Amino acid sequence: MTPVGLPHILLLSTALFFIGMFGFFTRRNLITMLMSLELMLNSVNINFVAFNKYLYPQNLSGVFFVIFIITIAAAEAAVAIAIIINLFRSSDSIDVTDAEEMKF
Amino acid sequence: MGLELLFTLKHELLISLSIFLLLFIFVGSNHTKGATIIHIVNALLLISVFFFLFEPKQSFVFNQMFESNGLIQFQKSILSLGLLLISALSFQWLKHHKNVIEFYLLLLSSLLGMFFMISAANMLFFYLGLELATIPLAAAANFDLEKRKSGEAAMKLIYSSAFSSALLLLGISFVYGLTGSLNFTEISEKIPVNALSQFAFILVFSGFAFKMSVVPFHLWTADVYEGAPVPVTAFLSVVSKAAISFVFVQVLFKVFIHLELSYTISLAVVSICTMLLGNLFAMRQENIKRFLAFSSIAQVGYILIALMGSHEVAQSAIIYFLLVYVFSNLAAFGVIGIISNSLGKENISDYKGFYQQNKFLSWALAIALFSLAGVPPTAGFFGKFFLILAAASKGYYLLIVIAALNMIISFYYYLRIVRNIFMETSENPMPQVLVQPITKVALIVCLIGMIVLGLYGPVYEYIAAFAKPF
Amino acid sequence: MNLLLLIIIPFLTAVVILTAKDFKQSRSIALVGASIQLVLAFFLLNQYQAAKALVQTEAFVFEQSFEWFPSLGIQFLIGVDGISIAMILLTALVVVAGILVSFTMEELHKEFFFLLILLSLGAYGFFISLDIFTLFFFLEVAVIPKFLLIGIWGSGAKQKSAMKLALMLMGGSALIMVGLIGLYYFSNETGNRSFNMLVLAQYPISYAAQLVFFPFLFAGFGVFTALFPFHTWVPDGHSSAPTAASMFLAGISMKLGGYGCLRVATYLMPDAAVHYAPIIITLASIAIIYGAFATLMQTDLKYINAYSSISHCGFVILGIGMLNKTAIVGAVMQMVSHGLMTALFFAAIGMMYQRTHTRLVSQLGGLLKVMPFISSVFVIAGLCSLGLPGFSGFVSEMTVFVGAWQNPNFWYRLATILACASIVVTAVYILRAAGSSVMGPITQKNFLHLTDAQWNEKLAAIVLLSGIVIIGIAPFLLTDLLSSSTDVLVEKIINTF
Amino acid sequence: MQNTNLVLLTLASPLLAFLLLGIFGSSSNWLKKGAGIIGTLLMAVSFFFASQLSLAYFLNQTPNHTQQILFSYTWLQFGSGLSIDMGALLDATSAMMLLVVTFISLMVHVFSLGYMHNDERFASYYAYLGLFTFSMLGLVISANIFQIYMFWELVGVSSFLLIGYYFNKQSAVAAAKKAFIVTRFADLGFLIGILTLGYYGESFDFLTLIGRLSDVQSPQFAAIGVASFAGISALTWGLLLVFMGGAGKSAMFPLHIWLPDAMEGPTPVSALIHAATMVVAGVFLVARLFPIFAIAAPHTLDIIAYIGIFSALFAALIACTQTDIKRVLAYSTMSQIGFMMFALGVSGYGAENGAGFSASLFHLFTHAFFKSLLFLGAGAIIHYVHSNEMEDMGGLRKHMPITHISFLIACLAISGIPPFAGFFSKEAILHAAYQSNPAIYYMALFTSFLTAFYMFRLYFSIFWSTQKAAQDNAHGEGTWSMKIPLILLAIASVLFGFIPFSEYVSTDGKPIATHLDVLFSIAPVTLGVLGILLAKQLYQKASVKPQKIALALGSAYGFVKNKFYIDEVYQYITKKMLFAWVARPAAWIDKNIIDGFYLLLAQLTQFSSVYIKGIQSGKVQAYAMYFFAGILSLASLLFYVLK
Repeated sequence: MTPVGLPHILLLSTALFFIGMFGFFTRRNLITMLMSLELMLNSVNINFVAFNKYLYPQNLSGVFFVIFIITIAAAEAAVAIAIIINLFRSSDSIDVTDAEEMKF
Repeated sequence: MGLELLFTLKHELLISLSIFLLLFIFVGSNHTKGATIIHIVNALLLISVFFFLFEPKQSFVFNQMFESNGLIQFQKSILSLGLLLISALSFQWLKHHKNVIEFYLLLLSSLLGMFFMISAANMLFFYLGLELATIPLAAAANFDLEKRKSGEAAMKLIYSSAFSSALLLLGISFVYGLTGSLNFTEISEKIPVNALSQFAFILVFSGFAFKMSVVPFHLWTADVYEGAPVPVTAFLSVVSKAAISFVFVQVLFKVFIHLELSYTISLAVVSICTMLLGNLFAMRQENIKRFLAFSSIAQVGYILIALMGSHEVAQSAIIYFLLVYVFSNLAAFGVIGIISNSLGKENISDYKGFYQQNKFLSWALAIALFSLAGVPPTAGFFGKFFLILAAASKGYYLLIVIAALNMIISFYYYLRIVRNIFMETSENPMPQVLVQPITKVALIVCLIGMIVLGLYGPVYEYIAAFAKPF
Repeated sequence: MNLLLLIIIPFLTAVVILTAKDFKQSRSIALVGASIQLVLAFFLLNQYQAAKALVQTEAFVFEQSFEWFPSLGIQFLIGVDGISIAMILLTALVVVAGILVSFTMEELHKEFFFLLILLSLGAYGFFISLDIFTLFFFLEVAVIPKFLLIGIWGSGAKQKSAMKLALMLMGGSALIMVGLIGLYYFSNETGNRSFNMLVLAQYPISYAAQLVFFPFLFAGFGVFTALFPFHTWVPDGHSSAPTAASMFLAGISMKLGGYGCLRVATYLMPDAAVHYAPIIITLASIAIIYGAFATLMQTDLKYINAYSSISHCGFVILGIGMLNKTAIVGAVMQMVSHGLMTALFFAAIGMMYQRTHTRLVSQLGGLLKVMPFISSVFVIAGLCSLGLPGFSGFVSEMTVFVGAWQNPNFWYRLATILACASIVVTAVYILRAAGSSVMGPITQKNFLHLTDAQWNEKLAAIVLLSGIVIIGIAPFLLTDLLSSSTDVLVEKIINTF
Repeated sequence: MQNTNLVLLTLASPLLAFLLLGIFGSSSNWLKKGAGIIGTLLMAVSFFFASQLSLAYFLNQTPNHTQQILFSYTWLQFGSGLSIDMGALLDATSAMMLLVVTFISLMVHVFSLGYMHNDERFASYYAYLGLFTFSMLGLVISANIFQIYMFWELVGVSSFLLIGYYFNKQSAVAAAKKAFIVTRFADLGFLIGILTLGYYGESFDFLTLIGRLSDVQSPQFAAIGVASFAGISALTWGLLLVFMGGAGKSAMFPLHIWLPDAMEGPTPVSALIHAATMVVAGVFLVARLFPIFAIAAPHTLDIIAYIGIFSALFAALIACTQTDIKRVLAYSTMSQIGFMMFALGVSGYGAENGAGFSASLFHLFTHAFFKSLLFLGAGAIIHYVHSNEMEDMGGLRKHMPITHISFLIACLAISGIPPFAGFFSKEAILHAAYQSNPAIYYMALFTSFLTAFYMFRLYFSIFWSTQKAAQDNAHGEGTWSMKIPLILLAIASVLFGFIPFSEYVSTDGKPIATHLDVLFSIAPVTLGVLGILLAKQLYQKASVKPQKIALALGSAYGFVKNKFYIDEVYQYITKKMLFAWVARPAAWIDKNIIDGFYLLLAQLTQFSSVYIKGIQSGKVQAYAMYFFAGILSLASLLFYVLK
């Protein structure tokens, strides 16, 4: 049994990224879309950590980056949810297809 | 050391100070009048505008993560000026708004984020700055809480920007994987030229492209511009775009210098798309904010072709163009904001016969549009000419021809509005609109800026003096 | 003489107009400003001749240079030679006349005169520029006033015409811009980059580069001077414009293009000019003969003059395309002559329209009886247009013909013959227009109560007319002025051959 | 006084009249009233100086009449060594022309005092007359071929103004336009001819040009002979094109169609311009360049001769059928100019060979007097009966005795009856023709028979025949100002034939002795008398005979009466062909194709703008997809381009 190496992890993160992206493209619920986005960000986190661990173990910049990403993702989610709430107030819906008023 | 740190971080410190001031003194105190707050913030911003004159020298702080030099300080001043003008131009709207403090808190935070972003010498710092600049804007876009369009705009902005952040981060992670470093200088030294690095570059590029509204990453722009309140739209369109363009120049010329061929090809493709689509969409718009959104997309196309030219000319041309763009676009948004706020009219057809009652506003809007179109004697002419001159410096004449053709299309739609203002007559034209004195001053500053920046050569020379080989 | 005055005075005039209180004030300010400028133009002529007499040199005189964007090698460089002085005089005359015929403006008078003066400022700046960036700057300065003048104060389908004009002229500018940038980067590749015309002339760009960029510049300026097939803005633009704007457009603005074709395109890229000469000449001949025939079918007086302008400006292009001294002198003379003549024509048409409220040939008739002065002016303008000796049209056209005939190539000769033939067609349409509008029986009863020209209109006509007649009777005055300056141009071309 | 000053004064006085009356005539009441007097006085001054100059030239010189350049001033310098020089060339031809033009013009000025005095635009009329006289004088003294072209055009425009003098009359305007445009078309040829000759001769100056191109040794002659187009040498082209200009002004077939219509102008104008002076400019032009024609390209002279005789015959035939008296006179003018033209055509160069040349100019000289007399007489008649049609006249000899006598003299003169002036000049022409080309001679003989016939047809119809009712005119025959010119011209028509013309005017300036060959004269004189008798038979009394003959001739008569349908052919060419097939399509193409192209561009842009609007669908997920698609396509582009 081969040890888990960088390619495996990258494969995982790629899969995760595209699952997130697929979710973002197809879900209609704004909250679910937000969750899909988190998935994408997390896959990036995995990337950073993996690169740090396997390729550049001498410093921790990748890991630090991940911490910041997590923080900012939280902030982003907070603002996004506030916006969703406001949208829900005005249209009684959190379906993304109900927010297509402006186009062309 | 301490004093030097103070000078290096003077813009950031001042803005932070303003934010704290607002947070701790005014939040919750109901008896402070909106106008007072506005004047205080304006005064602080005015100081920030002139900061670039003091001690503009090269220095690094925060363990080489934060860079400052004369050019960067000048750029920061430009951004401060942008916000100052927006604040002055939307005085009427802000004065009666109950959430004026929150408005400033959001925009000042965003501005602070931009300052960090510009000064970043490290991917982490850049990312932080970028997010700090973006997230408050999503909240600000939703500032008209009761308007549904405003909510939709904010939603589109935050989702699109989160999506683009994810891709940008993926790109950064690849860059990190390839080089093991987040520092700009180190990345540029270590980055290999292979398929993966090019892919990583495209991802990072897309992140910038998103913020700059480059086709095909631009689709959020028009919707957000239309839905957001005019001052926010103005901020998005001018300050935010200028900030990211400043960084883009640095990143392309500094970090990805070894990928010059890749970025040139990418730029060639997207710049053509950007000019063409921006123009084609702008032609057809009825909502004037949406119209300006597309027109600003088309303007970005010209910046992109300049980026393909030789570095010194390109850098100074772009900064100069953005400076001019601040004045021109803000004058346009200023007039539109005044009308939107006092009459609630945002359609191009509403401007028929505008000149009958509002002479000053008409001329301000017309000159702003001329400047955007690049007609002399306005500075827009010089800005655009220099961009194209820069693009030609490496011999991309075909692109110049395409740009020139696009300028004709853009001319059509700018003149369309001028035609409505001056030539059409309307049964019931817009009544005379009261313009606040401070707003008038701001408009006059914009007009002077639009005229003088071009005719008075030393402004460009000042910028050009910063341009140096990367 | 300080050439900056030529820009400063219109600028000050424009600024002062903005402070005017009523229509009378604004028109007087404009008139005074324009008159000062006219005096200045004659003073310049005088000074120029004195300077020439003092130093026998062919270079530009009264040069002044200011750094503008030194890091890009852009200067504000001005100076004049005989050709530019001729154009400046033309501009000054047309501006004065244009203001004189605009004495009955009801609304937005300040804006009107402001834009008129701004337009003239663009033209003056253009003619004195020796730096092609400066030149391009002034060229474009003049575009927006045209757009607004037509769109706001025009008649008929004014908005459409204004749009069309502005877009086509901007298209021309866009082409010019590409050409300028090409010149900038390909000239003097090792030394400092510059837009300075004298430097560019000294270090001409390579033949291959000339072949690429010459068409851009020539076609770009060609749009301004109604080069076939870029002429379609002319009929609509001219006919929709208010009288003064028509005069400016046809009298000055179209000349910017001709001057640019000569001074920028041909002077800086002589090799390409030689290479493309057959195409230029073909287009010019088409414009001349086709413009003339298209005029035959027009029924509106302004359209007649507009189409005839296409035909007449074809002579300018033809003269330039022939690339010899006589033809080029002829081209410049034709510019001056056409400028004066067409302005006079538009002035007369404007005066008639103001009184009769129609410009259709079929509705006019017998005006010579009720307004002899205006009608005579109309007929004289027509006679000048068809090249009657004694008027400027004759000398300029003949100079072009004699120059054009110098080339014994069959196709060149054929082009010349076609151009000559156009003067017959010109006679046909001019006489048709004059025959049925000012001559013939009076068609409408109310024409009988119309009044003849006011003093200001008379003065306007006399100003233009004196220019036409002086050139027509003493063409040597003009050729002496142009001759040495043209030599400089032609020398470069001859070196090419 | 110096000759230069004399010439300048001769030209200056009519110009002064033009400027004075043209600019101030409409505003000053005083000038309006006195216009006729001022114009006439200035004309008299001009005549005085011109006659001094001419007489001095003819009488005080040695028998060899040299060509003198009185002055020359470079007026317009072209770059290539060519220039237009304004100058005065005095030789026998121009001296003679100066005299003729000023004298006839003076007569017309005087006549018009009475004829036009009720006209409201009296001042303009005299202004135009002044302009015309100035231009015509400038034309005849021109020392440069471009100078002559300029005055040529000026003459054309003053003719236009005078024909269209009654500008409220549609037909007058149409006639003026026609005259101008037809001659303008001819001038196109003239201009190209000038350019050709000037280019190869390397000068526009008459003397230089003639000297070079008629010298077989000169390099210029070699150059122009070598250059050719369509197998014809440039010299021939140049000369023929110059002749085309002359043919237009002189109403030679087929460019004659404007002349009959030009009779719409006031009758004294017709007398001046369309009889005596302007229409002979073509003859003058050929005479001016005669050495080149005769020495360098004699074959061109044949063409001129045939065109001349054909026009003469053609016009004479038409003249027999016309009923408008001015039109009859117009066709007779055309016919007589045809005589002059073919006389030049049959002439050679030098000494006796040049007899035709002298004869031609002699006829020009005499014709000027009797033809203007005819026209002025016609003017007096029209003044009296208020009509141009022969049917409205008849039996006028008692009412207008002076007119009658002078008209008769003129008719006799034109018919070539001795001892009137026309006899001598026509005799000389026929003699020259006989010696060089008998075919032309016989045709000319027949034409002179026709001339006598149609002139006396006119004469008898007007003055004899039956008296029409409406002729008891109160104002009588006319004022003295109208009668004096008639008398003077009649005297001239009688006496001037006796001038030994060829001793003064000849091809090379050397006098040719005049001689009268009585035997030779029998044929033409007999034919002339026969023509008169035939006319007397048919027209002295009102009868149906003419109609009968006309009926007998059937469609041939109609064909001639309708002027061989030449006008209709022109109408067809211009209206149907040029307008319908060139001008209309040009305007159409301009509006629809060229302008349409730009419109199409604009619409395509608009269309594509609408077409792509679906990209902006409003769906945030679709935006993200486009985003990602953008990344993928950029990436694949890079992979593809950079391997």
